[in-house]
Amino acid sequence: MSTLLANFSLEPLTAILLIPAGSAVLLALLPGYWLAARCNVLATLLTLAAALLLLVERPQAGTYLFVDDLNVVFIVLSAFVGFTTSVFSASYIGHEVAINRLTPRHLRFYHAMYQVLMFAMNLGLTANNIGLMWVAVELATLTTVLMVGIYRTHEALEAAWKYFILGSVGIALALFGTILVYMAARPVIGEGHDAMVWTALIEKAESLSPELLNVAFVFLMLGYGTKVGLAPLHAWLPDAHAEGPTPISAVLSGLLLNVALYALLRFKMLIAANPHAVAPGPLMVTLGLVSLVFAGFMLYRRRDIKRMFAYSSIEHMGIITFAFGMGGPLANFAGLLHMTMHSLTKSAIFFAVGHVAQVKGTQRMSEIRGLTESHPVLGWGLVAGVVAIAGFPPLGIFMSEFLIVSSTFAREPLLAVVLVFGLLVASGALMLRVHEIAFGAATGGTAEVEASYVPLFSHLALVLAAGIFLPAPLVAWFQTVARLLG
Amino acid sequence: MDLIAALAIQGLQMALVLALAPLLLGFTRKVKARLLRRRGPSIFQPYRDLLRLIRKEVVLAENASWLFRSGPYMIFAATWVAAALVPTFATGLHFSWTADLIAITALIGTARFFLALLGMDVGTSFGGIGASREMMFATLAEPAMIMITFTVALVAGSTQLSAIAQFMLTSSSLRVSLGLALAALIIVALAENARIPVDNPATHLELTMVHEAMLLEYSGRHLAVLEFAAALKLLLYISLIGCIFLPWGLAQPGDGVALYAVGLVTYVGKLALGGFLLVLIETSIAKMRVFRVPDFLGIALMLGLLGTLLRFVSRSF
Amino acid sequence: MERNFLDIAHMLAGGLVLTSFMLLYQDRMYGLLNVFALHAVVLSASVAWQAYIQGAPHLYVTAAIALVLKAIVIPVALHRVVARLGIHRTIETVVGIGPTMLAGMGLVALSMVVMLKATATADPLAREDLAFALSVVLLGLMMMVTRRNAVSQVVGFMSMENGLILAATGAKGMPLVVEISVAFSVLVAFVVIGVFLFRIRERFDSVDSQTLDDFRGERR
Amino acid sequence: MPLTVALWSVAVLLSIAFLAMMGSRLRAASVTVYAACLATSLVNLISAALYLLNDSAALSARLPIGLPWIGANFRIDALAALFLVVINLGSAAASLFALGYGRHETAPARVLPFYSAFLAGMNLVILAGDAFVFLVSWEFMSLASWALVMAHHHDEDNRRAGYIYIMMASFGTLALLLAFGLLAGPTGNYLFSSITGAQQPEWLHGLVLILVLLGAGSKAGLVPLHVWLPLAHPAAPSHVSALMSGVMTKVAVYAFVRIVFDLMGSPAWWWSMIVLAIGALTSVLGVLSAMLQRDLKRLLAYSTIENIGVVFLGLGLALAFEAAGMTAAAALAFTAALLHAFNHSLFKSLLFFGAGAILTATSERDIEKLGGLIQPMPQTAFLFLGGCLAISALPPLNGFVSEWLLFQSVLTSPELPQWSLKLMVPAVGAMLALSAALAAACFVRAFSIAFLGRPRSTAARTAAETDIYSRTAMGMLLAFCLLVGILPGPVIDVMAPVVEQLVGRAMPIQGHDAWFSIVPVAESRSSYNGLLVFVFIFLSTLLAIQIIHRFASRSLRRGPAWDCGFPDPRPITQYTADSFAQPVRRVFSAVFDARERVDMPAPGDARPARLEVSWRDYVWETMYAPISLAVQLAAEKLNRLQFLTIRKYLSLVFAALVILLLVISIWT
Repeated sequence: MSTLLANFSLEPLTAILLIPAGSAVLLALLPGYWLAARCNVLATLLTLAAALLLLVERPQAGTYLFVDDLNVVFIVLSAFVGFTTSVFSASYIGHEVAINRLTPRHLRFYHAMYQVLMFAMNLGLTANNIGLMWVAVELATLTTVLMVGIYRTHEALEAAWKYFILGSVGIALALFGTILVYMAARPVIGEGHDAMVWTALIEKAESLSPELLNVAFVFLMLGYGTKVGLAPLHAWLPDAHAEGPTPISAVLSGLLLNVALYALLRFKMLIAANPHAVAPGPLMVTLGLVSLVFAGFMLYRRRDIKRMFAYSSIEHMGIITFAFGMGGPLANFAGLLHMTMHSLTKSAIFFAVGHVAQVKGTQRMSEIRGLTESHPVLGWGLVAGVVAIAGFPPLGIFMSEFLIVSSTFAREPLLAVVLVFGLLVASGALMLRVHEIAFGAATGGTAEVEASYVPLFSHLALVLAAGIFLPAPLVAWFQTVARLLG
Repeated sequence: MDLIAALAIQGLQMALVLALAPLLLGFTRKVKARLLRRRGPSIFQPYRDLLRLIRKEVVLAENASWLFRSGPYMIFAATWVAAALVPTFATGLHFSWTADLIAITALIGTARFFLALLGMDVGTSFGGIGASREMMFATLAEPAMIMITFTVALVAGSTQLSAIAQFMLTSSSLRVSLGLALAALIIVALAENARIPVDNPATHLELTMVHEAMLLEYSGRHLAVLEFAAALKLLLYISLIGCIFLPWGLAQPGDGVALYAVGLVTYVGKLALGGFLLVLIETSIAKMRVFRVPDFLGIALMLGLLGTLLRFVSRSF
Repeated sequence: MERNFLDIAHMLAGGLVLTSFMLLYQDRMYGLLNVFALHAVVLSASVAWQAYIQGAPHLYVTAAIALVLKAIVIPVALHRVVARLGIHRTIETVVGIGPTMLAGMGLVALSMVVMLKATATADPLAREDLAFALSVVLLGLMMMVTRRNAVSQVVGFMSMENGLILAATGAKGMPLVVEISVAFSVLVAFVVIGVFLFRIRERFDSVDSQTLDDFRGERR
Repeated sequence: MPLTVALWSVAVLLSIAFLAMMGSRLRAASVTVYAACLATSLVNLISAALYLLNDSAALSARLPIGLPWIGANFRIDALAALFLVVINLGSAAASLFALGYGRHETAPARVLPFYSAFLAGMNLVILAGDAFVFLVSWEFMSLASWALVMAHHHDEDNRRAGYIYIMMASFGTLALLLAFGLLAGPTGNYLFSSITGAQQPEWLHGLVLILVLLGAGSKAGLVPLHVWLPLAHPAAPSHVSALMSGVMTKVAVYAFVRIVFDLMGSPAWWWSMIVLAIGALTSVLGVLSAMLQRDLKRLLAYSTIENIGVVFLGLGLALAFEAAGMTAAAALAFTAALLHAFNHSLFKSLLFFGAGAILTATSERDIEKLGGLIQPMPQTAFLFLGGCLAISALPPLNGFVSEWLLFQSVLTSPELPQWSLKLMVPAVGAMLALSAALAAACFVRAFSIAFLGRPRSTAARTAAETDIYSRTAMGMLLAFCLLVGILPGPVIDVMAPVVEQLVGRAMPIQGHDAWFSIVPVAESRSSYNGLLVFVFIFLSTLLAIQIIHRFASRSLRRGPAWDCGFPDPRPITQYTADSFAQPVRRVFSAVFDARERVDMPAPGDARPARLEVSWRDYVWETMYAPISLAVQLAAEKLNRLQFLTIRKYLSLVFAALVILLLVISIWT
């Protein structure tokens, strides 16, 4: 495979960018739904293949693109989740077209935007130039804004508009932060491109002016923090998830939040490498705990199933930010592991929720009862997903929560108690809702789900496997990055 | 050679206990009649009653189960074993090591457990009254009995009755905790044997009887066995008080036949004294309302607990 | 010669902050759009002057883009939108003009303190530029927060982006990619806003974001 | 060897679970699953017992799964082997019982896979060698039992019970997680072997004790954390409730013993104050609540709480003696606690099997609607009666032996140096005696209302004896109860290595006494011979029967019940469960604020008279209701943040930015 690509002079790194971009253009022209969906799946499959190749032979760090221990895992993860979501979206959109909530004209726009989103995320992950990373995240935001508004209902428009305004403000702050980083780097590295190249920045990090880095990190934290969905800046996330098509919610929750947090981690590495700069820990810890406890309580009053799981994403992003805020090799390793597990589990849950919404014809939880009765496989899949996200062993998320809580309690007992309180409140709400949805006498439609459950159960299988056994190379990568993160 | 002698003495004790139980009952009824200025039946009347009952026909209720018919023997056996374990005329008998005071209390508990079940078996409301009240008394009497055991065991350093009796024989000092234990034991004895302040043994007045209510459905040989068990229980409590608090005259293991005879005589004397005192108490107090009895038994529990606390606090009490 | 170059750059950046204050002061829709056009003109002037000082020709391109798009095309389009939607009467602010101006003062003071302390080592021109840019950004953000009308919010957003362009040009030698991206975002913003405003107009017959809020998720 | 056998049996159980998930539709699925579980449990039981009997040296194994850098560690030592025996004996009995009981299961697909997963989880907890494996298997056990509690999910109370159970379980796990976090320290050495070695400050161990009491205590059912137990245990199918009550609570006891006695080494004296207080409170409150219940399985669940209180009493005494350096007394108390835990797993499973048998025969759990079951189901009645005798701690069965040992250990405590303990131990002894007496009253009530008297409903009238498997399972357990009751000496000697390992000294060897009597401290102090007591009772019963049958008349006549001349065959005239409990309820009314309201209609008014009995569960009202109210209130208040306008959300972002800038400018 790599020789094939090589003689096409297509390095895997450039391949994961060109394939989505090219297929976006192609899909914009393809009229029919059936062909477009298959093409979309094929494109994401090729991207996944290219990403897997990156695991084998890692290219040199260029000025614009580079691959290191941190982003290789997230590239493969987003390629894999992108592929499984495209398989899910093929059947989901097929059903949406059947009940003509979406006209064929939309589909061309939808598939093109899907691939543009993939391109933007891959670009964001591999960008070595912090300006290029900003543009990629901005592009990803704009595509998801358009996708959220695709249904043209009142709520969808309101959600998209809110997402656009808050997203743009966030991105503007992030840009200001990037400019400040450039200003800090200019006297040390000199003007022009190489003051924006991350690999150069990380080497010279000690000599950058600490005060400017502190202010920059505040703007970056608030800017990219809005894209991560942390508590005071989260307002766009629940409505964007609830009103957009479910595949987009899966990708949004599973990948886009990770890409934004990945960008934040890049800057945290810079700050961590500079001893004089003020430690970013307390800021991230406070934001993380506030999001965790806030989202935990917001879960109780939710009526829409997708909005509930959106708040669960805010909660988990809070836990991850808290872990990185605590710092130390153990907590950072747990944070990275939690990011991976959360994106796999949350996208699996959204697959299940997508099927449930289509079969039961509604997203209101009060109208869904007895799912394990009417659709046993789907019902138990959703229960397994929720049990995983609530942090029950033997699934993967428990391992990261185990490491975070136990390492925190030994250092900061009070923080750990608040963390445990948040976890308990959140899992209380999630289990309460699952009890209502999955058990009791079955109500609503009992039509069989014609889509395949492969994406849903492949994710859950991966999470279960990770809960029991972590492959050695993955552990090695995470440990090196954990030390780097400081 | 001495093994056979020891077994013979143990057998003598078991037979003695059987023989004296109805006699004790007859004696108490005789003394009670005398105190009430009546002649009263002869002291051997209980023997005649038992023989009469044995020869009478048994009338069973339709829905009486196998438990109803086998229960009485179980109760009689448990009470008889418990009574035989309490030293009467001699300490250190061959089988005295099989069970201590706690085990004897528990054996009485087993007997009471079965008695309550028999009361409920036929499903009559009077059986229910008797069983529920008996169990309510038990919930307070048994802890009181355990507290008394603790006090006595802490004083004597052992829960074996023979060891306690030998300790009481040797050290003659009067102790406050022992006094409390004696008072508590008397209260528990009255409650357990359904004597006057708690329950009237003589009456068949439906609403007041507790012990009798459980035996209501019984007739013939089963009733005889149960009456015998009740008599044995009375004898057990009196010989228990005698053995712990009036240990004089108990023969030591390995003494001559004369000392055993002296032990026997003093034991019979103790029974007579106990019977007389019991009748004195009965004729001087009126029967309590049912829900005054928990407070009465509560006093016993508090006395026992106080005694134990005093022993825990320091050696001298 | 060097001295008055810096003074002119300071004057222009200060002028931009002043125009932001004028934006806060407006309570008529048309007035708002005209002041926004002025805001864009001052921005392009300062960018052009920066280009002249730093001798970086690409900055002239940015100045031109800012001038054409932000000073002419967008105000005219928004003007027509406002006319068609018939919302040119008053803009009701949330807090009232007086307090917003005071808050604006506070924000400028805050950005001065933060920026000057942070950039103690950098050269004086960049320090001033960043301080003014931050205050324009904060004023733009405050405008979005204190206005109820969707169009005025968009204008606030655009003025914030002008602050960003000022900051970007102030950072000497920043690669062109940033300028294009800022322009790119302005372009898309215009397209999206236009599309949305028309669609919103279709759906709700008004642009007041008050009615928009009735359709927040799970409201019914 | 036993460790590999145990691990392989866990693997087999998990594969059974997986296969059961696939093939639960098959007709013979339930029989094959239960038979396979029975076989695996027996194999595990025998290997653990053999290990315990001979050398019982600690063995450990490491698998490359689990936490990446320390792998998954498994360990078996004397303590683990003893609890493996308890668990596998209980699961073997439950599987045997389920062979018959399982046929009536309405939704086998929801019970079979989780049943063997539950067994695997329990075994794994015992074998765990490091904190991560321990907590994963602990929570996996809770998850499997939660799924079993939700098996009959159509019933609203079962769902509510399932929810409360899973929440208490995750609370317990998080408490244990914090405890292990403290023990492992910031570097995160989660291995049990390295934790025992580590030197840690005194206050840290105190805090860990509190956390372990919260964690293991909530699973065992100690009083403030017991509310889920009477809801969840009855909701599960009977053989699972037997496992949950009889065996899972013992896993919780194992967790407490492993962490407090093994990992934390020398205790401080004030630890025993807390454990004794909680144990005493649990035992009395548990049995008093059991006295008020009408649902048979809830009654048994509350009585589990009482017995767990007694076990923790023993453990508290052991802690007190160990802190005071009195190792002989500590060994006695610790052996009493372990023996009571073992006994409880036997007779509680037996009683739950009885309840299951009644449930299949009458599909009724409320004893008010039963009555007279001794006629149609004589053998079940006999076995249930045996269970009731054992749990009421009456000789010659096993309940009395552990109770007797506990009383002996209370008697050895005047030498304790601390004044507060001197005053506390007698009170604890009194409460222990009170709870034993109340247990007897409670089970007289349960047995007599359910089995004796006349049937109160058609279901009770048309009941039929249960199948052979159930009765053999119950018979086996009753035989074990009798065996332990008669020959306690050998059982205590088997436990000696466990006590030696954890308390430093074992009880004196009981084996060499000729007549198998047990002598806890010294010959002179006290001894008890179960065998002779049983033989004496048996002989004297035979003697009495022989004498009576030789001399007495043999004639027997059936007639209507005498009932003092008011023969009324209607079952309504019988005593009911509430009326039987009325005297005890009135005596202890303060505990539950029990009130009786009689509504007597005026003469001539045709309205029926009504007697309403009401009591309050103070623990629920003072602890759990406020917490859930507070959470709902907070959720309500915060919910408004979902419905703000875009402008308000922007002001949130703006405020955050301004505040952070202020902080940065002030701080640096």
